[in-house]
Amino acid sequence: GAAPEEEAEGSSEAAASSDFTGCIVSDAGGWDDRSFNQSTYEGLMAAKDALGIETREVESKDASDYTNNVNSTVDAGCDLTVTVGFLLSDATKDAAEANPDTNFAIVDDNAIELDNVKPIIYDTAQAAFLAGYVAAGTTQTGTVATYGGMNIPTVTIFMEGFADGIEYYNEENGTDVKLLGSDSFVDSFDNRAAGKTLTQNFINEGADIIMPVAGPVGLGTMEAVVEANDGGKDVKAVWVDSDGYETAGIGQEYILTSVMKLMGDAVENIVTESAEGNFSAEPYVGTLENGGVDLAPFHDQEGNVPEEVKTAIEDLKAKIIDGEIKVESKSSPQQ
Amino acid sequence: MKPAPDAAPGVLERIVTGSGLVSVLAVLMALVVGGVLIALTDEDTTAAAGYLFNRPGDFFAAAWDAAAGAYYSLFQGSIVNVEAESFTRAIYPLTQTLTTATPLICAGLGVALAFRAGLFNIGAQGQIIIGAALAGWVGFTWQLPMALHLLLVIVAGLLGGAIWGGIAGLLKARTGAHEVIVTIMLNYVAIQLVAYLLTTPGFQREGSNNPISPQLNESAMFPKLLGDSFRLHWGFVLAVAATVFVWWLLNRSTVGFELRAVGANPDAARNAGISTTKGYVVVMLIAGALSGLAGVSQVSGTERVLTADVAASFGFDAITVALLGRSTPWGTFAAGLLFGAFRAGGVAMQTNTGTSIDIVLVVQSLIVLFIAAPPLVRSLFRIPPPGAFRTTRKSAEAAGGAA
Amino acid sequence: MKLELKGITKRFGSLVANDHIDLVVEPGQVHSLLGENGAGKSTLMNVLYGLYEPTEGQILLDGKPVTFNGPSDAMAAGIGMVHQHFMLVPVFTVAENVALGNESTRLGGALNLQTTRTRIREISDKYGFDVDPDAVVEDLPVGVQQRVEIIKALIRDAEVLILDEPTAVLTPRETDELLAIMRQLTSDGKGVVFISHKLREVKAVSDVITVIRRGKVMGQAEPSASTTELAALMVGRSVSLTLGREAATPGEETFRVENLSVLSGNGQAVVNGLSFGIAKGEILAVAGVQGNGQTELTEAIMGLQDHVTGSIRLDGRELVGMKTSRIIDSGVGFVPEDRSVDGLVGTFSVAENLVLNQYNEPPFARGLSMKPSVVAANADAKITEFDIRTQSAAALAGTLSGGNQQKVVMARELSRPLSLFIASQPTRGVDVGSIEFLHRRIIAERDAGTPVMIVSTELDEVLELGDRIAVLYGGRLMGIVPGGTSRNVLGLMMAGMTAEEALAREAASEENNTEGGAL
Amino acid sequence: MSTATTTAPAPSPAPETVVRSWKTPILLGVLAILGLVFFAFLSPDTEVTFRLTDPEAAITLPNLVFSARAFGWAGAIALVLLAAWSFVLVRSGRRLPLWLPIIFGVVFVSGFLAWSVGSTGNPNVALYGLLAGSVTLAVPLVFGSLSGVLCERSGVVNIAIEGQLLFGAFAAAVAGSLSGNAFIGLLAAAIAGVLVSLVLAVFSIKYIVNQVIVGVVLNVLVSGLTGFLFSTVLSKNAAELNTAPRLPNIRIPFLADIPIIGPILFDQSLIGYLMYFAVAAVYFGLFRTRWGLRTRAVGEHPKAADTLGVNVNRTRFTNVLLAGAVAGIGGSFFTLVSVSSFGQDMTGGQGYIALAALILGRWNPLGAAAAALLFGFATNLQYVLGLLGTPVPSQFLSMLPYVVTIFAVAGVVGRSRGPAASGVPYIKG
Ligand SMILES: Nc1ncnc2c1ncn2[C@@H]1O[C@H](COP(=O)(O)OP(=O)(O)OP(=O)(O)O)[C@@H](O)[C@H]1O
Ligand SMILES: Nc1ncnc2c1ncn2[C@@H]1O[C@H](COP(=O)(O)OP(=O)(O)OP(=O)(O)O)[C@@H](O)[C@H]1O
Ligand SMILES: [Mg+2]
Ligand SMILES: [Mg+2]
Repeated sequence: GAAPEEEAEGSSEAAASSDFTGCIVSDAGGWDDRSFNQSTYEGLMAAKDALGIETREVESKDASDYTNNVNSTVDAGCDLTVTVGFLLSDATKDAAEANPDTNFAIVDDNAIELDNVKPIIYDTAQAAFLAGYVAAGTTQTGTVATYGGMNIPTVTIFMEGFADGIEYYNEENGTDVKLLGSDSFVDSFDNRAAGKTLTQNFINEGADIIMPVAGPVGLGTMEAVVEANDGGKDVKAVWVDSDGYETAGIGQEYILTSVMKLMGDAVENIVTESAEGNFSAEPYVGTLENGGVDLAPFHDQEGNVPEEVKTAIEDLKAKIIDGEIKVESKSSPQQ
Repeated sequence: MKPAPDAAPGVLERIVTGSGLVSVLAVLMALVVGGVLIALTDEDTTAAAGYLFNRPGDFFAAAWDAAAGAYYSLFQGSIVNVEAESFTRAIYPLTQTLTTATPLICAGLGVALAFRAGLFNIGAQGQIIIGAALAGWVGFTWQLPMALHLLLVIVAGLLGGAIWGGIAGLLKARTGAHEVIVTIMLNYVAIQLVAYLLTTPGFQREGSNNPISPQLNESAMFPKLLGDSFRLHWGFVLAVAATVFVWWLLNRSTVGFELRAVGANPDAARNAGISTTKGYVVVMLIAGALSGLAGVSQVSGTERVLTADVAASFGFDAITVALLGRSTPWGTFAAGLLFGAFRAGGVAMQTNTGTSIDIVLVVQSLIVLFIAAPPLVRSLFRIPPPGAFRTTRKSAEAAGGAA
Repeated sequence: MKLELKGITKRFGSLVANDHIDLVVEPGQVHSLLGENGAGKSTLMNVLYGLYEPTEGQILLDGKPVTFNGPSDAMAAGIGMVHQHFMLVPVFTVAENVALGNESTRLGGALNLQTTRTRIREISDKYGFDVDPDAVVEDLPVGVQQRVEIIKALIRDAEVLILDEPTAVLTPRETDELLAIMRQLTSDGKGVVFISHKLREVKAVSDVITVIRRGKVMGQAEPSASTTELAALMVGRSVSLTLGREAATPGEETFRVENLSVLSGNGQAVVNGLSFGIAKGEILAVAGVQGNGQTELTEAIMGLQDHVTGSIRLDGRELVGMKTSRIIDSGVGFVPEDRSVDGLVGTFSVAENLVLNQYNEPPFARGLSMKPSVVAANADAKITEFDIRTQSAAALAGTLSGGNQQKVVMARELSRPLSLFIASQPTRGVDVGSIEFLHRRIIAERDAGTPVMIVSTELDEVLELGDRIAVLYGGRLMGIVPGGTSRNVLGLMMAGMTAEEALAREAASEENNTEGGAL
Repeated sequence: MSTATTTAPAPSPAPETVVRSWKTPILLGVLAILGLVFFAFLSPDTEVTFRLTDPEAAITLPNLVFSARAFGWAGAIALVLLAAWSFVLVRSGRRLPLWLPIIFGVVFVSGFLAWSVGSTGNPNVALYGLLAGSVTLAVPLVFGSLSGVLCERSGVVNIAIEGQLLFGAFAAAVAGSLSGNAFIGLLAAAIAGVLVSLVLAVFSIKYIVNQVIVGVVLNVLVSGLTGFLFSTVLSKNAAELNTAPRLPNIRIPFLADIPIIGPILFDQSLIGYLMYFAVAAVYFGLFRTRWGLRTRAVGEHPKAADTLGVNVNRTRFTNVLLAGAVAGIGGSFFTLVSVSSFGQDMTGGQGYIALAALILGRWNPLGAAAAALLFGFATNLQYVLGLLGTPVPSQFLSMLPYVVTIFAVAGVVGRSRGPAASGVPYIKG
């Protein structure tokens, strides 16, 4: 390639580039978790591109890093540090107390009540409820399944919402759609082979729609789904966190829908507000109403979802938003 | 007539052939390899590599910047932050190193001790977890006066670790079950056990169902060693005490004599009336307790809460620490400090230069490999082997004697 | 094939193990090498067999110089070796051991053990070996294991066979059989190099004797030379092969074994119904070929065996069921037969080894704390008293020569008040000078009124020390005979005859005045 | 020579006592009591259904349907009888026949299966899927433990299995993605495994560094290196570098339709078939060939092998390298068969489990493979029970494979010894 001009610097950076530094600290899952670390990260990057701010990204290897990492962003002069996950709650709280002039936002935790900490939480069960309804209305075998990476609230909230949606469908339509695996966990967010085998077990037990709530382990499910379809079966998956049709990278044609937790947008907004000097410690709760959680489009599966289900979903969504239907999960964020 | 003891090796000889030099070179080599990796994966460097033949200087400058920048941050994050405004901030990194080193030293001692008794304890991870769980539980449920509470927390941690280690020792002694397997399996069991406990109300924070315990009561916490601006706590002093204790145990106590004998030659130990089975149990109890102490330092010193991830990877790093320290107490202590520095500095390196902290693992393992193979380092740097001078001198003497 | 060594020198660092050695082995001859421990015999043979590269010198076969880069070269050239320590894989069958390194294979590398089995049977029949190719080696008696070693050499068409101390582990009878085999081999035109410390055997079988001392050839000796002459040539001074000593004055019998049986892990009785006693001030020498239950007997007394029945009483106390540490505390001194494995911790210092079983007692420890200065002082004293040749008390025991290691163990066990002293192979691997010293210490212990039990496979030592001699065979007591009983009788007992039968036969043969075949 | 008319000693009376090992009877007794309590007294009063074939399969078998209670009682009584029989045998000093523990094990596992499935909310399970999944989960373990067998049989302890698997997985993903060819990925995985082995061999054989140390450190090194490259290079160029093509399943017509074993044996990926081949080849190689004889000799008594002209260190070197290739191929299973991209530390400690399988299998390729399968079975059983909805908390289900291993190692394997010279460096002279 050709050598760049020597004086390349300074020209391309937006003049608008404020001296604002936005930082992010992951939990042990890391950036590539295809889950909340990743989408938070992408939100910050979007803000960076839009505003031309400085960013620093700190990935935690394990729990012992949290305090150090959060402190290191303070040392590095970050104006806003977004920390990801309830495990960083104590570290964030300590750092926020010690540095009242620095702002923080924490994803998936609302335990901190400080003027410089903004909790970002999601009522994921609302969207998962809709997904459960769609799955129940679409299944051919009358059996659907879900499993989690670990038995923690941010995971189980998907599974519980999903279960409630199925139950609601059964009540409404007098059907008996079965849910398998409401208590299944692979105890890992890495072991994709486990996700694949578990999914095959589900398929063997007759499930034809499976929702993995396990970050990258879900890719194992996609492998199993693709294989099953190649083998002549008709099996679909429900993706979580982001629209799997865009992000999963494999078997997207079999993704019925996705339970989206749109952290990227929220984070981008919060960073923008903060960079503009409008930081507030008011908790952000993602709901169907504010679009923080949502059901993804059906994409290739459009034709497989019965029309009456599609209309019912719109109706349900409206009812949830105006509070007519309450989706309550024991894992829902307590406010 | 007793043969005269060998004259002490000369100073020059010690410097040129000494193992100190080899160790320094080993660390340097590991850093160089790590630096090359950092440079090669650096974006500026790869960009400059695109026009390597047009302006090779750019490439090397970029490579140097990447590696040097990363290591500079590593240094700043682990020893002293020369750019800091205040003295407190400047020495903060050093205290971070000591804080991080604390569990590494304690658990490393546990691994080293077992190693000296001929047992390969891969179970420090599980022992830390169980120790931390028990200590944490005592710490956040009980209400007691300060000193007593902390004491009980420590005892609980020691006990938890000792139980977990002791199971492996007992199975080894009673059934001959291979301790490597048992300790690995017990690690997994410990993780699951604590994961389960953290779903029960007794271990969860009030009003939350996240798998995270309440913070430990103030009375159960290690006091800060240098005031509140540093995280360094009295757990580090305990780690030093543990090192002294293990040194005494191994080199000055009858128990240590037994353990070493069992480790070095179980047959001779049995013939001398030393029970190998008892030895296995005792050593695993103590080793487990030391790892449990690492758990205590985490839960009631550094982290203040119990989570499923409380042991981080300290239990596995402890193996490398013990190996690098050649299973001697002070060697383990020093290795723990070194690894603590890497861990603490790695954070700053990542924040400031965006270098993935995994590089620290690479450098650490290369150090252990190179230090373990002095002939390799010697041959690379053409250092004469130890005793090279001595042998010639001796044969000269022999020749003289024969004449 | 005529084998010649010319000017062979082998150095280990500054140590000259072989110093310009010349040697000729003619076909059809048994050529014996004599020399004290560490003289360099095994080293020379290892050079000859391609295991060591000589520092200087030449090997000639039928006048042509050869160089061996490894044992395979030596084997290909027709040299076979039976090592001092058997080189057999214990978990392999005879056929697998024999085939190793010389395998015949079918297509694709698959082993063809059938041809090996056939050849083993052929050789076995020719020399009357009686070896089952499919037996697992670790289950075989040592005598048979040795035949496997010889088969290994013969199957590779060895023309010169090196036997390094092959008789050390054999019964007199097995020794006779081996000597017969050697004669058969030489009559087939093969050359044999024979190394042994047992002068009688050497005299009986050799055609030529070469004596080596400190790595140098001291000269040749006639097989007709007397044993004292040979010993003097070996050691370089005249050696008194017998120790003048006072007769024992036995006192009260304080140690009594009654109906003792020990079972091995797979349920075989390795010690079977033994009963005997030892009085204060008396040495009972236990003779027998290795593997006849001596090890298990001593270990049973020390509480080191698991399946023990019967009774062992010392000063009225029952030892069976007691822990080893308690047995040691009750004053039993024990020198195990394999010092480097059972008696010493090689990576411990000499000082630590000298307190290996007293480390937790005063004056070496108070409570849990050891007293290094006392341990060191004790070491200095013992090093002087027992003339232990070591660089310092802090030197690692593993770096000491075998004889000095043995002295460390003896020093440890003999320097505390004892109510019973048991020593297995007390002078194995120890040179003549030190043997004399150690024997004197053992007798001094007896004279101090301690019951002493010596286990030895060396008849010389048994005869030297035993006030009474017990012979074990197959885990049973063949009888207890008085000290000084003739070698023939002992040899017969070691081959499984009871004392009465052996004595009767001895008497009969003396009466008939026929010549005893046994050496 | 002596006239050698040795009067043989009088035939010895049978020794009064016999060594009795009570370990097995006690273990069986404890298990039988557990069986009685759980399978019988606490048996669920349900009908369990085991489906033997996929309803859409070419050949279908009827489902196995029986009462969990009746089966539990029958099984428990059989267990008690077998345990009692073993007590009787040991008391009378006879050897336990090999079939006894085997039958006991089979009865116990079926009893456990019936009981545990019966206790779930939905006692109806696809047995064929349970077994096939077990095999799938076991594939990398089998390769890993074979790698261990090859190393240890030649006298080198291989703790680095984890690193070999991980590097194999990494290399397969990268090479496969770059070339777009899964076979190149497979080859790269083998080479990557060999590279890890090379370091192990050079350091432990040439520089005589403690083998355990090298192994442990290599695992850290590979984890760090792949993690570093993953986060700096792979994750930024996932499309080019971390999207490996997959090795498809190769279905052998007709044979694959055999109920239960068909899908396991004849509907596998290339790596699955390679696994069966590798187990057979290593077994045959070790016990029936010249190479195997020499390898075992070197692992048992290197000096003896040396005196017979076998080059000890070269034998070890080649074996360690070969082992690396085997484990590397096993690692490629993660990225070429299981899923098609590499993830940080994705082998998740399976190398250590493989080490356990190796010891559990007593250093025998068949035993190691069987132990790996047992582990795969325990893991998949845990998944199946979880999805059927058992009352046991999921964390305790997750412990199942590990607890089973501890029991197996303590109760069954015990003091079994590995190759005598394993872990001991050979220094010539
Ligand atoms: N590999 C070695 N390295 C250093 N020294 C050695 C080595 N092998 C033997 N020696 C030394 O060489 C000398 C000769 O030993 P060698 O084994 O040949 O004696 P030997 O005559 O066979 O004695 P023995 O009668 O005890 O068998 C001894 O001093 C021994 O310690
Ligand atoms: N493999 C070896 N490497 C280095 N030194 C050795 C080795 N083997 C023996 N030595 C040394 O060689 C010397 C002689 O050893 P060896 O055991 O052959 O002596 P020895 O003549 O039998 O002595 P002793 O009379 O005490 O039995 C000792 O100093 C010993 O430490
Ligand atoms: Mg010697
Ligand atoms: Mg010799």
